[in-house]
Amino acid sequence: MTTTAPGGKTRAVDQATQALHRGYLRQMLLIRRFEEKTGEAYSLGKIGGFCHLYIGQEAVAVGAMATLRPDDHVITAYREHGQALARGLSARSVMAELYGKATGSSGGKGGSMHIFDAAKGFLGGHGIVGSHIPLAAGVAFAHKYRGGDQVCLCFFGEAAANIGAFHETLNMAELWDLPVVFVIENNGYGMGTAVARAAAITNFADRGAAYGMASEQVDGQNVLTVREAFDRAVARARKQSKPTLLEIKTYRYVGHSMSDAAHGTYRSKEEVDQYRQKDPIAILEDLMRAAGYWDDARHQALDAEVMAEVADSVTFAEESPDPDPSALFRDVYAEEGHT
Amino acid sequence: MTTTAPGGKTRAVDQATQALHRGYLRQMLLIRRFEEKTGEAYSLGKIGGFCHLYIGQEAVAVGAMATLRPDDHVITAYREHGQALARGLSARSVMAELYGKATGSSGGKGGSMHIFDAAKGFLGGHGIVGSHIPLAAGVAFAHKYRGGDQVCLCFFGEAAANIGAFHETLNMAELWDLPVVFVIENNGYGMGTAVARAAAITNFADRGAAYGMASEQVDGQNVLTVREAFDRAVARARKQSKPTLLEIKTYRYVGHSMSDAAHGTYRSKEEVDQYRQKDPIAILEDLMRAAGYWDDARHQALDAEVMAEVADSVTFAEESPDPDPSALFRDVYAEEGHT
Amino acid sequence: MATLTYRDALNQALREEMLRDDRVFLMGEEVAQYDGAYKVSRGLLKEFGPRRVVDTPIAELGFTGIGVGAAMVGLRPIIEMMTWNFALLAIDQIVNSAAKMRYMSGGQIGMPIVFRGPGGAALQLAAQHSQAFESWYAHIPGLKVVAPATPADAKGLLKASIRDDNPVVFIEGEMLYNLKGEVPEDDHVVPIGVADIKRAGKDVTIICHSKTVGPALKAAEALAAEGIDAEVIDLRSIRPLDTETILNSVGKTNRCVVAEEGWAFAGVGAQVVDTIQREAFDSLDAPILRVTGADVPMPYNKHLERAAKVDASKIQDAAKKVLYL
Amino acid sequence: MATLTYRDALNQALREEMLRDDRVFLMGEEVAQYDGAYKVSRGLLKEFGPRRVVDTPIAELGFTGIGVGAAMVGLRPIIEMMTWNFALLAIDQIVNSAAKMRYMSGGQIGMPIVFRGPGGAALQLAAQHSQAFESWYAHIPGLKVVAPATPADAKGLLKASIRDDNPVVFIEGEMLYNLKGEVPEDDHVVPIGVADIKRAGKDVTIICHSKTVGPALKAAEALAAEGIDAEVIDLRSIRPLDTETILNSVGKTNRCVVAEEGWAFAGVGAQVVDTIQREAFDSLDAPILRVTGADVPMPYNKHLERAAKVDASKIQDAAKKVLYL
Ligand SMILES: Cc1ncc(C[n+]2csc(CCOP(=O)(O)OP(=O)(O)O)c2C)c(N)n1
Ligand SMILES: Cc1ncc(C[n+]2csc(CCOP(=O)(O)OP(=O)(O)O)c2C)c(N)n1
Ligand SMILES: [Mg+2]
Ligand SMILES: [Mg+2]
Repeated sequence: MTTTAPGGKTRAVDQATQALHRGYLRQMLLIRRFEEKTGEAYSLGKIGGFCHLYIGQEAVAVGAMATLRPDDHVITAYREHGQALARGLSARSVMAELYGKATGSSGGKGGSMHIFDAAKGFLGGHGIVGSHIPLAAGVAFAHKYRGGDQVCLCFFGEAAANIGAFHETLNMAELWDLPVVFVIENNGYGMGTAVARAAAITNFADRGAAYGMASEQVDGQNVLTVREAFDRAVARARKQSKPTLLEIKTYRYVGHSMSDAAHGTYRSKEEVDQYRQKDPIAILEDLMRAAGYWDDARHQALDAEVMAEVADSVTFAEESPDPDPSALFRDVYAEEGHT
Repeated sequence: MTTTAPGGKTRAVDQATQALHRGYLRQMLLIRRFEEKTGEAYSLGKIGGFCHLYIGQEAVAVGAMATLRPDDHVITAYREHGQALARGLSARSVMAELYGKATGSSGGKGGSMHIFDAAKGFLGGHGIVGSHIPLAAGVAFAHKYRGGDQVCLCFFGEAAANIGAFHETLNMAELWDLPVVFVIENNGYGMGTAVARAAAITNFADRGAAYGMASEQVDGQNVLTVREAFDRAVARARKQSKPTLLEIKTYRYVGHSMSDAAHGTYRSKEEVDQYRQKDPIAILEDLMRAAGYWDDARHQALDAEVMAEVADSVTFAEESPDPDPSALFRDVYAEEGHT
Repeated sequence: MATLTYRDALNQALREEMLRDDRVFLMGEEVAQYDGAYKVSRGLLKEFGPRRVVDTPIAELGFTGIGVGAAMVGLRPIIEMMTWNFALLAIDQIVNSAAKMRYMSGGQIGMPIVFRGPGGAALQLAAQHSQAFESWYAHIPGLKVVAPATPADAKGLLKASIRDDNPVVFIEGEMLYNLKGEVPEDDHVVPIGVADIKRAGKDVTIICHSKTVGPALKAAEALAAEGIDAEVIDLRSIRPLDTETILNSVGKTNRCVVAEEGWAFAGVGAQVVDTIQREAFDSLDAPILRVTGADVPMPYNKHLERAAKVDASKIQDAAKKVLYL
Repeated sequence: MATLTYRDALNQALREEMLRDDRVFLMGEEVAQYDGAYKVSRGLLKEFGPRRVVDTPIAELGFTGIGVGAAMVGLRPIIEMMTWNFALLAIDQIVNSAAKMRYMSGGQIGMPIVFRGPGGAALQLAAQHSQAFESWYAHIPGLKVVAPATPADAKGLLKASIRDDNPVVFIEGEMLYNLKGEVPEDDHVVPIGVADIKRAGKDVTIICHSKTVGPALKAAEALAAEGIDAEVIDLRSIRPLDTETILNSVGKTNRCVVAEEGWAFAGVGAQVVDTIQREAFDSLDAPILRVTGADVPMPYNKHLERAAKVDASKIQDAAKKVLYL
């Protein structure tokens, strides 16, 4: 079997690579189905608050996380269900969190915007735009302080790259050689504002020059391209303790949040449809199909498997208990007795 | 008479130009003598609080202000005595403010860091590093909003270019084509921190690229070079309503503030001495001398004139009354009755 | 009188003041093309164009400062905070620039600016999106702080705020945007600094503002059913505080409860209590009690959230306690 | 016991805790090569090197967030604010990140961090550099707030703060840095949340903290000369507040004055008053009075500034008023 790699060369695809691709596909499909179900549950009032879906951007999280070790760290904004799943949080723990249940990843206290899993190195889920960018540099600072070679990935939207915290942090990250990868998921919009209405330059990778930071613009719809770019950036962090700025060009097929229509006010149906042609799941499946190790039957089997996993997460969330009322006053401060 | 212009060409110097140069020299000398006297008065306890002198950077303010119209605006940080004088505030009103007197430019309420003169379009004097950068864009926004062709100049130090407000403001200024000139006075240090220890790149003009903004690096010790750069930037603002980022390379001969030694902790005496060789006053005088329209006698006469003006400002400040005790509660809110 | 939502009342105020004075403009995230994240500015871009209704990047510190700068030279900006939680990023401009500009310039530089947007909690928005900062801003001399509870007050106070020559922090209630009420048709301006007795009574004074006014009135009804006649005072303005109305009421009822959505420690209620005990010490027949948000970051889970919030029954209980019932 | 300045006591605390625990590091503007803007970190760079004493660019929001991030994964950062006035730029990280991290992560992420630096006014620094924000931070659940008045408390409380697993806002007094006092030699740790009776007395309670402790003690002396025996309570910690010590004192004296450097509206004193009137209503023989900074941005002129500040005579006057003298 052969396939066309992002570079354009034709090469044989070995079993391990096939398995890898199937793995990426499974993760992307899981995210897609999970988010679709989340949208439904939100409409039924099972999930509350603000809820931002990741549909269309799956390849970014999946390609990125594929490069990480278990002891690395990931930190992100409020559009993070997909990133949490890609990082290995179970659908159960994420769905239960969206339901606000005690079994959720943050015990029901965080909700959609604040998914945390310390054991998996998933450090949230932050709701103030840009606020976690310095946190990421702090995590990387700690890695370097301790002499480890872990890496911190930090995801945020292109609109967040206009806020002050971005600037202050990138300067310090480069100045101090911190092992962090700053990932701009440029999906074209910050809420209802198209990128060109918010930023004086629209190639965000160019902003790296203001800090002398290595940077790259990457097609975010092809998970293999994403993976390769992250391989380079993560290696730069891990081996040279140097930061990278990655701008990943992607698109969200849904509204900004559950209260925003997919199109109509700030973008046209045509535009969304056009980007639907670059669906990251279809792109990978086409590639696998062309190389002969994917077909409809396998797709259906995988989809069924993934749907079952999502359905199970919903059952789990439905059946899980709410946090005990006493939880209200717990976790405000550390328990007494310090180190 | 001939002189060598910054461009290197030799040309005749007409009477008007001679007068202009003498005017620049007078302003620079006034600032120098004023600041020396301020330092003395501070040591005598006549002036309190934080006090940051401008000695060494005179050519920047003088070259910059020379390009402005009376209806333009200037806004700056806490190292602003020299800029206030160059903008045409009287030595009396600035010195009286430093003394905290009722006759001071801010009625004695602002002090060294908060010199304001609304009539002269001098909008302070701000003490939080970087905080006035957005204010400048706001002033320019108002100019554009009203359809006028005024310009706003905004001065700040190179260390302030690492703060978030700089980034947010430059992006919006370019995005909205605001008639503002951002002036980085790069004197090599933010307090005791050398530029390379605080910024990942040290050519600050390069940061303009992150916003697609016109930018230029300028020798700040030659007032004529400064003036030319500002001519270009101010014209760009006035005629095209476009912002410019100017990085002016300069040096402060004195400590960061009155409580900081000129050298010893973070820079050497040798370094300061070396920069003393590029004294902006000497550079202009040498040029005038070489062209034959300046000599020791004229220098002495001018210096005496300027010293007298400074001495007069001290007498004025000494003899002026403190603000009335009732002033404590005045100006917190506008007087009743609104527009 | 027309019946309007709180949202539309605010929208009318914006529109009328923009018609009245060309120096007034609106700036913030999503205020123009999107008609506002909460649709408060609906239609304004269409009517006034992009010169006066300005979408910004996500740069709270920067665009707030741009507003302050524009006010320094005589425009009258209205800066929308998508929510007040995000204003923490801009608070340096509000406190260090806007509140102090007139004073530190010796009275030369005016600061006619309004900072407005929704404050406090909505539903299940969790810790970072559910905070009430009234007491913080009211702590600062140079600022005025306003927090209307009804459509009529929303309109009248916003108009007064826009006309005020001082920086005004105008805190709306996201949960109030759909609240309907009668709003006078004419040029309805409600003066800043005047509280409103939303229900007259003689047995106990309940002081509240913004989102706690509804629960307070509900509590008063429940109390009435028990034969207790509560007076409900809506502060409307937090700074300046209408001490006179408060003291008159407590002078009559001798008992008082202060409710607010925010946290207890050094909240608005603490200042109200301080004022009353100082100025009306001898008329108090019981300690003043406060009903506040629970002293925790807001949890996401809806049951926990409900438990954390002020409601009518908590106010009712407190009122009975100060009556020793 | 050694006699040390407040500055050197802080310096000792930093040094001892850095020796004790490699996870502790100091970060901020000018803390390393310059030895600190106020020399609190003198010698630390030399002893501990640039890994643990880190100079930053002027980027309060960024480096505060870097500290918070480092604390999320188990380091124990000490973030120096050159002054607390500049922390307004970083307050989003303190309030929205540090204070809420443990809660919104369901208890998974710890936050052992200290934010420290001088607060309040020094001399003639004018409006933007002369602000006391204790009440703001104390408003926020998730934070602890500490403000020592003496060298011994400065050392002991800083050590406790560094060892605390919660975010602590540690507010020093710039005007106190040169104050000398005895400091215990050994591992001197003062628990957070415990007030200190700096002078015992029976006629009136004066509650104060940080820079108002000196004037309060001076006022007590002057009152003693008039035959009035004042008890002076130094809160030391603002949050948690030592209610017990306060109530015990007022239970005994029945009269109380609360002094603080900051502004009155919703200040720390407002909360103290609220607590006392609620918990000790029947023991109060007079309204509680407060002595606070004037309700204005700080003026530069030294006479105006003096008039704006709390001093011993203002406290003395208030004490006599609550004694109806
Ligand atoms: C400081 C701040 N300002 C505003 C908001 C409201 N808000 C939430 S998401 C968002 C748009 C962010 O866009 P982008 O960074 O491109 O990320 P995307 O949503 O596209 O993933 C805005 C304005 C916020 N949460 N925080
Ligand atoms: C936000 C803020 N952080 C810190 C300070 C303290 N500070 C005052 S001036 C200064 C150095 C600024 O250097 P630069 O911008 O280069 O200007 P220069 O003093 O060299 O003119 C610092 C750190 C401040 N005033 N504001
Ligand atoms: Mg986006
Ligand atoms: Mg400098």
